[in-house]
This record gives sequence, C-alpha cells and structure tokens, in this order.
Amino acid sequence: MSTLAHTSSEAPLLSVKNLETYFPLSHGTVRAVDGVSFEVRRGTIVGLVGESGSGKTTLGRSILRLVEPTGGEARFEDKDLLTLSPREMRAYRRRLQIIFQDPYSSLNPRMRVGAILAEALDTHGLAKGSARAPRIAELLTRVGLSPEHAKRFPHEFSGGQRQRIGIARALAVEPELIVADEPVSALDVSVQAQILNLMQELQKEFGLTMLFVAHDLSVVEYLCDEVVVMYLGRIMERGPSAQVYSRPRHPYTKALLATAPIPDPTVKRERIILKGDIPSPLDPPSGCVFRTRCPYAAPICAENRPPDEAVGLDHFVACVRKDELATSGEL
Amino acid sequence: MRDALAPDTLLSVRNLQTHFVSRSEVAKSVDGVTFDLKRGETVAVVGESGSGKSVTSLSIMGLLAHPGRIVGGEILYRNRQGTVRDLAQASAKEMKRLRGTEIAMIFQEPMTSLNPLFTVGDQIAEMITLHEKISYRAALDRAAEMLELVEIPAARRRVNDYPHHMSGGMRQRVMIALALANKPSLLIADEPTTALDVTIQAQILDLLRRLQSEMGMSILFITHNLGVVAEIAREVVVMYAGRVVEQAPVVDLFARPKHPYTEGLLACTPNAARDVDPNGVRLPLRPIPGSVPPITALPPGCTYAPRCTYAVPGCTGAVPPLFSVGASHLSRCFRHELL
Amino acid sequence: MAATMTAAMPASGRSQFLRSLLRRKPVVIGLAVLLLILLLALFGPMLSPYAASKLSLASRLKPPSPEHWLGTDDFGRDVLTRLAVAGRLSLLVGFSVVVVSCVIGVTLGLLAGFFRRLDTPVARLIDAMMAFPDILLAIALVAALGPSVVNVIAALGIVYAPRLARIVRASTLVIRELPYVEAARALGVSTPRIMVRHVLRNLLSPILVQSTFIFASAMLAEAGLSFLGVGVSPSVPTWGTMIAQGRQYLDQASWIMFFPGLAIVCAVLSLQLVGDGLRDLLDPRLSKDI
Amino acid sequence: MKHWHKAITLAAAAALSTAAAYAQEPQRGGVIDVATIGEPPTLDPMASTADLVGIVSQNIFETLFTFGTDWKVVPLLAEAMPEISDEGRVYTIKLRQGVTFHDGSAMDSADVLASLQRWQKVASRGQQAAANIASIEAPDAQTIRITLKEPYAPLLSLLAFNNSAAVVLPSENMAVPMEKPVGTGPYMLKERKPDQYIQLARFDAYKGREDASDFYGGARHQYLDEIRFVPVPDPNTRVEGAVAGQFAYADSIPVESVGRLTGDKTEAVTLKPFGWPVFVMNTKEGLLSDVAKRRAVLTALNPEDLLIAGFGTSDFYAVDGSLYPEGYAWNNKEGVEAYGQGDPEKAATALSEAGYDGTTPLRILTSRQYEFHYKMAEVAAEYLKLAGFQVKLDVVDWATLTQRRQDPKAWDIFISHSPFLPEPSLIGVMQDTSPGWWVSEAKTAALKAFNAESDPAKRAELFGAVQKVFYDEVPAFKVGDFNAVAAKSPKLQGVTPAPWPYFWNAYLAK
Amino acid sequence: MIRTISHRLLGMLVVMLLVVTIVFVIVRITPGDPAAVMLGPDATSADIAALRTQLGLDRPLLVQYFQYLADVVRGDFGQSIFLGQPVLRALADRAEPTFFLTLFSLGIAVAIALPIGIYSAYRRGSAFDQSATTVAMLAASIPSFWLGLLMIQFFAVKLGWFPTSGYGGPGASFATRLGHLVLPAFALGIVSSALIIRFTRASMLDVLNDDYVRTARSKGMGEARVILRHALKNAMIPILTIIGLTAALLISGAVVTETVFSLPGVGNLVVNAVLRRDYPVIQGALLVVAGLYVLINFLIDMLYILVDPRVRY
Repeated sequence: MSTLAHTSSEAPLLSVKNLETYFPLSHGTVRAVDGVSFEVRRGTIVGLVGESGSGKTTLGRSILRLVEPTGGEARFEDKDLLTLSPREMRAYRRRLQIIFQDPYSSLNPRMRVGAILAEALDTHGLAKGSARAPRIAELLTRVGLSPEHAKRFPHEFSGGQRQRIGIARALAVEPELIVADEPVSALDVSVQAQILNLMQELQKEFGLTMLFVAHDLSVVEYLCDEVVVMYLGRIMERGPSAQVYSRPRHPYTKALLATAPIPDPTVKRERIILKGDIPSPLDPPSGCVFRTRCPYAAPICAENRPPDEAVGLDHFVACVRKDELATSGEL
Repeated sequence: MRDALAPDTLLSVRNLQTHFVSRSEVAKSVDGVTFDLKRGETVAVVGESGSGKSVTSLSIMGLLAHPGRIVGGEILYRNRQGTVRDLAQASAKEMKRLRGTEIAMIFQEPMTSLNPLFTVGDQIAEMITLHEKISYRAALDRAAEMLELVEIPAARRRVNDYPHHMSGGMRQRVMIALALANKPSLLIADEPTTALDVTIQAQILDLLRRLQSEMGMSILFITHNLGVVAEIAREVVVMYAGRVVEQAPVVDLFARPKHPYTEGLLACTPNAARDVDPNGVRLPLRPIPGSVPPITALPPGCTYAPRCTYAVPGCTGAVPPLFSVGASHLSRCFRHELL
Repeated sequence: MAATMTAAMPASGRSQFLRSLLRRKPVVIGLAVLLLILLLALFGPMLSPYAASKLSLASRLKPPSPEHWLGTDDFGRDVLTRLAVAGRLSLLVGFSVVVVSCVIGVTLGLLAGFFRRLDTPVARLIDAMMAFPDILLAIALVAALGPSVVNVIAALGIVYAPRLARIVRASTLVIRELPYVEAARALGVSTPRIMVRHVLRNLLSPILVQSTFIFASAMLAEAGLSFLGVGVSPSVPTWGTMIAQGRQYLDQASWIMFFPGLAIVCAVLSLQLVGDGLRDLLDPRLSKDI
Repeated sequence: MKHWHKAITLAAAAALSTAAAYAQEPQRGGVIDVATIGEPPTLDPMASTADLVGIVSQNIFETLFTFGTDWKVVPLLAEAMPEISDEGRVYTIKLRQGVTFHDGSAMDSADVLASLQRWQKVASRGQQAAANIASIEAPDAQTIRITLKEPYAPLLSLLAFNNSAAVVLPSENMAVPMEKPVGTGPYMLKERKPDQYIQLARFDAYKGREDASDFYGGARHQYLDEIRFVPVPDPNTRVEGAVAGQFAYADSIPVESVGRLTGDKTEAVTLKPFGWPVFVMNTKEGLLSDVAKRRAVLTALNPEDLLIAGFGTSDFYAVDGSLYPEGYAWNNKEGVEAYGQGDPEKAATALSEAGYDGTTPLRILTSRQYEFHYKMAEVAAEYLKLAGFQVKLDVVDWATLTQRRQDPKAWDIFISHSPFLPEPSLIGVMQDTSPGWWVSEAKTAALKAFNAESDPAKRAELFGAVQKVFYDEVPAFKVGDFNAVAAKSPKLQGVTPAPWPYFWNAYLAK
Repeated sequence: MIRTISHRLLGMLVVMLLVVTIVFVIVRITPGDPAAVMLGPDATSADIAALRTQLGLDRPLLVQYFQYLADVVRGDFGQSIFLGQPVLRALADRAEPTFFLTLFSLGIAVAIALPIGIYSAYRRGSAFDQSATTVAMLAASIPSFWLGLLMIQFFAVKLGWFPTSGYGGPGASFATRLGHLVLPAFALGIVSSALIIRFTRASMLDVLNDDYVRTARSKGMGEARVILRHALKNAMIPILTIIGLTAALLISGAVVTETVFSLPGVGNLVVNAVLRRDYPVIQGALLVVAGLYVLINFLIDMLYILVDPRVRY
C-alpha cells in the first residue's frame, strides 16, 4: 500500500514547526524538545527514532498536549493545536490518539476492558445506548480479541493482549492520527510481530496516519515510510526510510545504524563506535549537540546550530559538514 | 561424571533444575538445562522473559533468592587448582570463596547494581581486599587501574566518584571493572546491555570482547537480543519456558535453526531486506502465535507445542529429549527433521 | 508506589483477594476479634441482664463472678455491660475519625496531587500539620473547642487527616503520570472524572489500609484524651474513661481498669493485624515472595 | 439513721497504734515531702480562698489571730485577744513585740495597717469584712484599732482565717499580685518550681509565741529543717507515693484507697469529720428558682446512697442534716426533718404539683477534680430521674466549673464541698453574691440577727433560726458529713489532724 | 550542596510560618474572650475592655496576626495566666524531665527495635520474624498510660524497685532524677519501639531486594558484611527518618506518660494548662514542640546529606 512515492505538494496532516518543550528544574532547564520541525502526510507512518534522552517521547506527547510545549506550533490540518483552549482541545482529542509503551500501566487495573472502551466512547458521545455493546464487541474482534473479553480485567491478559486492548481504546474514537509510543518495545520478541502486523492492518483499513516512536531501528526501517532521527531534543536527519537507511547523511544516523546489532553472525560491518556518553540535556554542547561524540567534528561545529537542509526529496540533514563529508566519501 | 569433564571445559551444567516453591504453587523456572562452556569462550543463553535464563545464571552463582532452590542436576566447575567441583552441592563457604575470585557476575541494571553510598573505587577495592591480603591503599590503586582498563576517562580521579555521578554506560564499565578485579575464570553477564542505548551497547560489547581476548576468561552471556548474540557468542543456548530447546554454534544456529521456536524467533524479527519487497511494499511479518506460558502453568510435553506450527498431537505426550541434529547442534524437537 | 498502584487488587479478583486475605492467619484472627467486639458492642447491652448505667450501690466493686463476668465497678454497674456500651462509643469515635480524616485528607491529597499549583501550598500545610504530635494537637483543639464527643471526633479527624492527605498526594502524583491516566487525558476525559475513576479508584486500597491504622490510632488517642480528662465527658462511657475511672481502684478492684485496657489492646491489635495483612497483600513491594 | 457517730472532735484514728513505737522527744532536723493535690495558683494567701493556698502559705505567713482547740479564736501576731469596746464596734489589738519578717525587717503596726488595707481590697473575705469596717488605724507602733460600722461578730474569725487570709506583710511589699512571699511565719520560701515543688526552709529568726501549742495557736516549734510541698494532682499517685515511702505526708487520699495505706512506710490519718459535700442550687434563674422544685430535689435524694457512692463505707461519712455536726457549738436540729427522706415518689408528686413540664433538663454541673463529687452526681442523677426530672450531667474540669458556675444561665445544681468553717456566716450560700444567689427576706433577717450578736451562746441559738430558713428555702442540699483521710509516714510525729494540715510542731522520729 | 541546604532551610521556615499560623488559628477558634479567660470570673467588663486593648484584641485580625508573628519571632510566647511567668520560661523549667524521658525512651526503643527489625527482615517469614512482627504490633496496641499504670503497680508498688512518681525533690541528685525516669522511659520506649521495628524491617526488606545487595553477595562477601555494611547503610536513611519521627511522637507520648508518672515535664504542664485554662501555655507548648519536630526533621535532612552522596549536590 504505502510506497515511497510521495509528492511533497500534498498538504500534510500534521505539521510541526519549531516545537519547543522545556522543563524548568531547580538547577537549570531541560530542553527536552528544542526547536523541532517536521511534517506527517496523511496515510503515512513516520518513525521517530533516537536514544534515551533524545526527546522523542516528549515530542509525541507534546503534539498531543499531554505535555504542554513551551513554544512553536503543531498544525493539525489547518489548526494549530497549541493555541486551542483546553475545551477545544478536548474535542480534537477524538482525532488524535496515543498507544503506549507499557501494556501493564496503560490500562486502569480497576476497570473492566468493556468499561475502558466505553469510557472512550462516552467521552465523545459515540455509540450510545444499544449500539454500545456491539461496538465494543466489534472493536475487540477487530484487534484480535473476543467480545467476551469485555468482562475481564486487564490483569487477566498477557502483555500482547493488553497492547491489543490499548489499540482498541485508541481506535474506539476513530482517530485520524495515532502517536504510537514504543508500542512493541516492552513485549517479548515473539509477540512483537503480532502487534506490528495488527497495526499495519489497521493503518491500511482505516487509512490512519501514524507517528511511530521507537528505538529499534530495524522495526522502523520495516514499518515506516519516513524516519525522523533525534538526538538531544533536536532532529539530526529526516527523510524517506529507504533513503535514510540506505544512505544516511548525518554522522549520527550513520553511527546509529552501524552499531545496531543485526541478528546475523555472517554480516561483517564497518564498526563505528561512538565515544563517550550522551551529554546532559541540562547542559547541551553549543552549536551542533552531537559534536562531542561525532567522529567528524570540527571547530566549526561548535559555532552555530546547524540548519535543516535538504539533501534530497523530503530528505533533510542538520550537519554543517554534510557536503564536505559526502564529497570525501566518508558519508 | 566429574572425570567426564573435558580438559578444556571450564563449566558444565548438566540437567540443572531450579524450582521456586511457594505455598500454593511450584515454579519450575529451570527444568533440565544442560550446556558446556569452554575456556576463553563465550556461550550466549538466549530466551524471552520467563525462559529461565537468569535463574540459570543465579543458580551457578549460588545467589538464588529465598524460595528458589536447586533441586536437581549438576554444575561442574573446574577451579584454579584444577579440581572439578559440583557447585550445586558446594558449601556456602566454598561458594563465598569462589564468588568474586573465580566466578564474577555483571547485571542488567547498571543504575542500581552499585551501592549508591560508596565511591566506585571503594566498591572495587572492597572486592579486592575481600579475597586478597593487601592494604586498602593498594587495593584502591588497583581499582584505579581497573577503571583505566575499562576505559573510563580520568580514571585516577573518578575512583572517588559516587555511582550517581556516572551515566549508565559508565556504571556498567565500573561493574565490569569490579567483576574483573580479581581476574576471574568465568564471567557471567546477565543482560549487561539491555538497559543501555545502542551506541553505548556497542561500546560495552566491544569492551567485553577486548577484555576477553586480553584476560582469557570464559563468558556466559545471558540476553534476549538475537542481534547481540550474533555479535558476541561462539555457542548459543536457546531457552524456552525453563528448558534448553536448541543449542548450536552461532553461525549454525542462525543459518539452520533446528527448533521451531528458534526459527520463529528469527522469522518474526523485522528485517527490511527480507520483509519489504523491492517496490517498497511491506510484506506481513510471520509472528509466533500466542504468548509465552506462565512458568507456573506449563503445558504438558513440549512446552512450545501450543504455539508451534509444526506441532502434532504427539508433541504434548512427553517432554522431547535433546536430539543431536548436527555437529554440536542439539534440538529439543520431535520433528526437527522437518526444519 | 507505582507498583502498588498498578498491581493493586482489581475488583474481579475480589473473591480471590478475599480468599488470599483469609488464608492469612493473623488477618483471620484480627477480623474475628473485631467482629466479636462489634457484636459485643451492638448486641451485648441488649443481652445483658444489667443496664449499663443502672447504679446498684449494694454490689459495688464485686470481683468477676458468674453473675458479673467481669465484675462490677464502683457504682455497682456491670463492667461487661459497660464495656460493651463503651465499645460502641470507642468504635464510633474511631470510625467517625476515619470518616472525617478521609473526607479532609483525601480531598486535600487529591487536589494537591492533581493540581500542580496547589501542590506546594498544600504539601507545606500537610508538613506543618504533621509537625504537631497527635495527642498534643488533639488536646489543644479539644481545649479550644470544648470537650465533647463531637469535638473529640473533629479534633482527631483534623489531626489524622494530614497522614491520609500525604499518602493520597504521593500516590496521586504517581498515578497522575501513569499511562492509563494519560490515555484518559488523551481521550479527552474530563479532569473530575479522571480524578474519581482513574485516580481515586486506584487509591482505595492504600486509603483502606491507612484507615485501619487511623482507626487504631484514633481509638488509642481517644482513650488517652479521656484518660487525661481532656477528652469526652467522664459520664460518657468509653474505654478510656473507664480506665481513668478504674484507676483509683487499681489495688482493690483492678478489673475495672484492666478489662477496658485489654479491650483497647484487642481492638487496636486486630485493626493493625487486618491493616497489615491488607498492606502485605496490596503492596507487592513487601510481598514479592517469588 | 441519725447520730451514728458520737466521736466529735478531731481524732487521729490510725496513728495511735504505731505512734507508740516512735513516741519520744521531738527531734530537731530533717526534711519532709508533702504531697499536695496540685500546684497552688498563688502563694499570696489574700488572693485565694483555695484550701491548698492556705495549707502552703500558712507556714510562711501569719495572721493576727488564729484558731485554737474547738475553733476558738486565739491570738497569733496579736499579743492577746482584742479589747472590744463601744458595744462591740471598736477592736483594739495589741501587737507582739520583736516579730521580724523573713527579710529581716521588724513588724510594726504600719505593716499591719497596710496589710489589712490590702486585705480589704484583694481578699474576698477582706471585702466581706470591709463592708462592715468604718476605719482601721494604727494609734501607735504596737497597736491597731478597727472601728466597725455596727457590731459584726464574724470579724475575728475572718481575721483568723488562713485562706483569703488577713496575713501581715511588710508594708513595702504591698504589690498586687504579690512580688515576694515574705511573711513572719516559722518557715520561709526557699525555692518554688511550679508543678515540681515548693521548698520551705526554717526561718531562724522566727519569734513564735511562748504559750503552749494549741491547735493552730500557741507556740510553733520549728523542728523540721525543710518542708517541701510536692504537687501530685493524681490521687492514686499520691497513694502510691505514700505507700512507697516517697511522701512523709500525702493530703487528700481517696477513701477507696485507704486500704492500700499499709506497710511500714505509711498510715492513714483521718480527720473526722472534715466537711460536707454540698449541692448548690441556682435560686436565681432556671428550673430551681422555684422553691417547690428545690424542695422536691431535697425530698428525692437519699443522702446515704450518695455518701456510699462518694466515700465507700460508713467509716468515712455520716448521714447528718445539721449544718454543723455534733461537737460544734453551732450544731442543732432545726429543720433537719426535711433532710434524708430519699423518697423519689413523694418528690415526683411534689414536682408535678409544682408544675414541672417534664422536659426542661435539670443541669447538674460537676467535675472530677474531686472524685466524690462526680460519683454523688451520678447517684443523684438516678434519684432525680426517678423523681421525674430530666437530668443532664455536665462533667467538666474544675477550672471550667468554677468559671461556669458564675453564670446563672448555665446550671441548675453544682456540686462542691466545704470544710466546717469556724464561722457559719462564712459558708458560701450565706453570701448573697456567691453562685446560687440565695437572697430572701427570711435569710437576711435571720443572718442579720446572728451576725450582730456577739455573745457566743446566743449566737448558737440564733444559728438554729438560720438553719431553719436553710431547710425551708433549700438553697442547697447538704449531703452529709465526711471525713478526710491523709497518709502519713509513721516517722512523722506531731502532726495534728486538721482541715489545713500544718507542719510546724511536726518532727521526724529517728 | 549549599543550594540544597538553603532550599531545605527555606522549606523549614515556610513550615514554621504555617505552624505559627495554625497555632494562631487555634487561639482564635477558642470560644470566649481570651481577656475574660485571663482575668477570671470576678473581672468587671471595664477590666476586660482594658485588657483587650492592652493585648491588642480590639485590633483587626490581620494586625493581631502579624503582632503575634512578631512576638513569636522575638521569642515572646506570652505570659502564663496561672503561673504568672513567661510561657517560654515555664516550658524551659520543665524541659529537663521531658528531654531525658524522650532521650531514654528513644534509646530504649532503638536498642530494642534495630536488632529485631534487622534480623526480622533478614529472616523474613521465619518464626522469629513472625513473632517479632506480632509482638511489635502488640506493643503498638497498648495504651502507654495503661502500661504505665500496670508498671507502677508492679515494679514500684509491689516490688518497690523504682519510685512511683515525680522527679525527686529539690536538690535530688542527677542519679535520683534518672531513677525516676526508668519506669516511664520503659513504658514509653516499649510502646514506641513497635514503629521502629516495623520500619526497620520494611526498609531493610526493601534494601535487601536491591540489586547492589546482590552485587555485594556476588563479590563473595560474608552475610554479616552484606547486611551491616551494604544493606543497613542504605536502609538507615528511612530508619533515621522514623527515629526522628519517633522522637517527636515521644514528646506527644510524654504528655500522657508524664501525667501517669507525675513527672514535672512539658507534657504534664500542658495537661495541667488545659485543666487550668492556661491557653498561652498550651499554645506555647504546641509551638515549641512543633518547632522541635520541624527542627529534628531538618537535622535529619542534613544528616541525609552526610550519609547519602546523592543528595549532596
């Protein structure tokens, strides 16, 4: 269904510009999301990858205003979500949903599955009265559970089944955009594939648009049309998955791909092992935040924040030395 | 049996059974695990949650938590004097002597595995002075050397740091320094990189590989990540629901899995090269149906049978033995020929 | 705390929960003793051939005997009958204090935990309230309000409310950040509804556990206040006033003060046993055997 | 039911048996701890009528007169009894020579004059006396002259009292509240730690009387080096301390605990009779402002049951309706037949005749400061309920009670007690202004006649009329007579049982 | 570190301010006119009005509040109505028995509780653990005054080992005074040990499940060293908190115990003050005790900083 062939003329469903989410602490400010811009086109899956502390999860939540951003805009169709009053936002929530990472804590342990789904319907006045039960049964069936499961409590399910319930809850309000926050990383490997298949089916069936937050690069490569690579609250590189994976144009992306273990002992790869740790988000390096670990860092990298620059169709990179490195063949 | 231990074999776990018995139920966390570990080699034990891989490692260390108990099998270990001892029968005193000197361990959670109230140098020095009669000063010097060995920058200064001053990756390095301080023969690494980011994971794996080649210890590497297995192991033991289901040299295992579970695991991990067709159309993944059974309620016979696409009614009759399916390749499947 | 919340007993497990609760011997003993005390308090006075306040000066200070199982007091009243009547009041005080402190404490804790802007002031207020030792604050409040059963309940309710508020606040702070609450917010569920359905409902077990301890503390405190003569009026029989009254007969009629004391010990101990059992069961942190 | 006890005066009951073992010459030296019922609110004996203040302060301060055996007024700082002239209007009092205060200054008439003036201002008994006093002068350094407006027999008793007392202070020490407790008494204040102890030490320059000791009067011997008053509000603790030998003397032992005063370290001292419990009724407002209902209360109550509840066995009480027991000059039987009926049915009839609505509560105000008050209240409540009253028992602490009884709207009966005061006109209900507010023409007439008469024999007769009015108008219910028990170490000798125990003349046997 | 300390210090001041405010509120809800209460029943209305003006009771509530605040800051807690001395002075006079009583009972409680709690946690579920837990709960269920009465009856009256009450006479030696504290300290200490046992056990259990304890064992360390060096040091932080809290609770327990044993301490003073309607004393005692509690908590916080390097930045 989804192919890599897109035209950039199509108006994006979600357009994030310069989004900032800062957390003031007693001894400084954490810039969890620091001036991030990207677009998500209708019907596509965009992967958001990065290591811990990259701000990918905060970014997803900021768009949904589960965390209040401190600046920028997040346009959904033509409406900036960040300017909506809480009341207006509540209406919009029907169109934007979220699936969580931890299938254990994302379901209220004291509510039956039926009640969890009913709450979603109630909140937006959907499937009232006699339509309620069949709708819940339909949702459960759709995610691969049976209607009888409505009477059970979350703890009676396995992790994979709970994740299905979480998906059913998100689907209940027929959203247009779903932020999937590491939906499979807490699951056993053998169950991950079930959920990935389910999400794909649903995406096709309902024409969903998805922002898929993950740290597992192979899952993103497989699942996503486009990928956004984050590091320390900023976007390093974004573009169509095939392009980014086959030819990463940012040193960080390249290192990331090179260090991800591949389940094949016969593959021999160029090893790029980054030195040191991710710096503290309280005190990020000047200029390019990646420069402290970058094998190609030069004095110029410390000067200014590198701008997002196009290196191909829909492919952007924030690195001042990208052209230099490309010509030298290092990237 | 003890004499049967090949001279180059450091550790031989034979039919190990570790159960957790509570008032209401018995959890057979480890139920017949067998494998050998040669000197200087790395064996990876791979499995999902509840497979019993961590309990296996704790059984070897003699660090089982309260209701857990080794109820059967042997853990044969060749100590520095060359004597073969059964750790399953060893006295608490003997285990205490072995732990930290000959057998050391690193854990999954670098953030919590170090005592927050002591400096890292102190914790390493303590490890040294516990087993060697040297002064604390000297031990602290050795600690600094160890930190240098694990590539901690400005190691001499960081001896006096507390764990909370360090990142997860740094702490895992400290744990490794701690474990290797007394130059153990066997290092048990229980998911040492699971909690770390990929770039840091690569650093740690790299470090372990280097240290192994320098110091020559054997590593028992516990993980759930097949990618990591492919990178570090020579031999792989696949566990499912408390039992070893397949055992093989790493290349063999990935190329020719002889157990449906191993095959399923490899097949369900997304791989764009395989699962996306040249036109960019994504093919559905081939997941393993169902989920891992709870350890307290295992199905009869082959525990994988309910999820197995090859399963026939006979599979639930008896527990399949480990069949030899190739050179040092074992599979616990009645129908291994089909694969 | 997060673990407590997520693993808190779900309602469907109710029967199973009850079963595992009843498997614990201390809990069973505690519940049995409590039930016994409750029955004694409710029906004892009806079954007793003696009226609790009927004076019978001819039979003053009679030791325990077949007629008077626990003896008589200085007015010739049957100690057992009075013990039962006093039990009503002591239990009533304990229970009402729990209700009062729950209403105040849960409201405060929930508001502080849920609304960041209220958090600091309420948390400081809780700290300040907790700085007063319970008996001392109760004494001061009762002294200010005047001694009566209602005022003792009000004072102790105020005294114990911060304990609950603190627990509720801490748990709310945790639950507020849990994904299922986020999910509800993502769905657009209104804040009051989230507070009740998602937060409060998951707090019921810790509140219940804490309530049993408050119940116990309140009974002890009431007894202490009455003993000091700054609690309920001595003409109102509570176990505390009975001890205070029996004190002067310690030598010649020790049963007058001994049995109410024993009743307090039994009631408080069983409340603690039940509370502890509940806590062990509801807090997996302390009960992860496997 | 009447006149059970014949023994009349003050008697040391239990002391006699063991006393023999220690009978010997008085010894000089030693320190005693005396457990008192609490901390006195002040050491200024003028400022308070509290018994406790009197007990402590009488060791420090002295009055012009005091009481001898049988409550006869005898001179103390006065040289002799006053010369009374002008038909009982002018009292000329000669002072003793050479008396010095604890601060070393000599006492003269200027001090006495200033003190008496302070007394008239500060002390409630002084204010009572002041109403009858025209002037006080000091014609010379050793003489004081009091001129009355008209004859007033109670004056000397008032001057002799040890609480709300007309003590003599140095004239430069007249501040209110009192700054320094400086008196002329045999003991002086050494240290006071509130709630912990009041430590008195022998005043070496004390100049006592030389006549023989006579109850409060006569010579005061300073055998003991120190007397410490230790406040022990809890009666049981006093008992336990006495039993354990911690206190040489423990005041006010609950009668229930007398059985515990055994062993070789303590023994009971009974003061028989000590005083009378009283139910004061509110004649001013409320339910009992109606004399018929007050009479119904009197009819309903069975004094013996009340006394049993309050004091246990008849060893410690006597059912006696006379305002003064036998042995007092004031004893008489006028009106007593109304007392002790204990007939609730009759009372009920009377009550309905009086038009009681059956719903208005009868509020009984009591406290547990004195356990027997509360116990009597409990029993009385039962009787009054039988008589048809709606009874509401208000048990408050003593401070509240003393405060609340001032408010005529707040109560109908309050419970108190009083020692047998040497002068009947000082009894609370006899004052028009004291709570209860009993005022009537009959009362005023009877009291006036009584107070104006100075011949003791005639006064005794006139008191019968007062008692008659008392039983006729029932401003209060006298429950009976009761004995006071104290605990005393057998070693402590020379203590005369008295309502306000004193420790000069006391000594420790070796 | 300085930031941490100043932060805590500020927090403590805020709490103290609230404490003072709460006490002020309690003063205000006392029904009736404080002036009338102070002057007693015989006062005339002119006297009361004069005193009201003198005390500033006729001024607006807010002004009174700030006046009160200023007084408290200056250490002026008012004048005891009954004792005629400054409240602070009255409290100071009675501090000694309360201080030593609290100290001894705390010592007794800790001495009983720490070993039992640690061993219970270590041998979790054993017969020792179960009986220790039950006994601890029993101890916490006993009204301390009741226990005190029974102890007086047995140890002081029957056996005569200890004095029944009081704090010795004037000039009593320190040893004598301490002798008077033995029974009350035990009565109070036993009852309070329960809380410490339970907390020690719980906090040790917590710590014993921690990963670094497993690390310590994996080093080949003896159990005693694992428990006492690695586990206990970490468990000490919550235990210290509870010991501090117990110290504060003991002050409140002292109120009852001092009354039972007639110890002339702060608790006794408070109870007497209630009976004497001596409101300034009650309020002063409340303020001082709450202040002590806040101070103890602050000191424990500071102790954390010493013990736990994590809080040190």
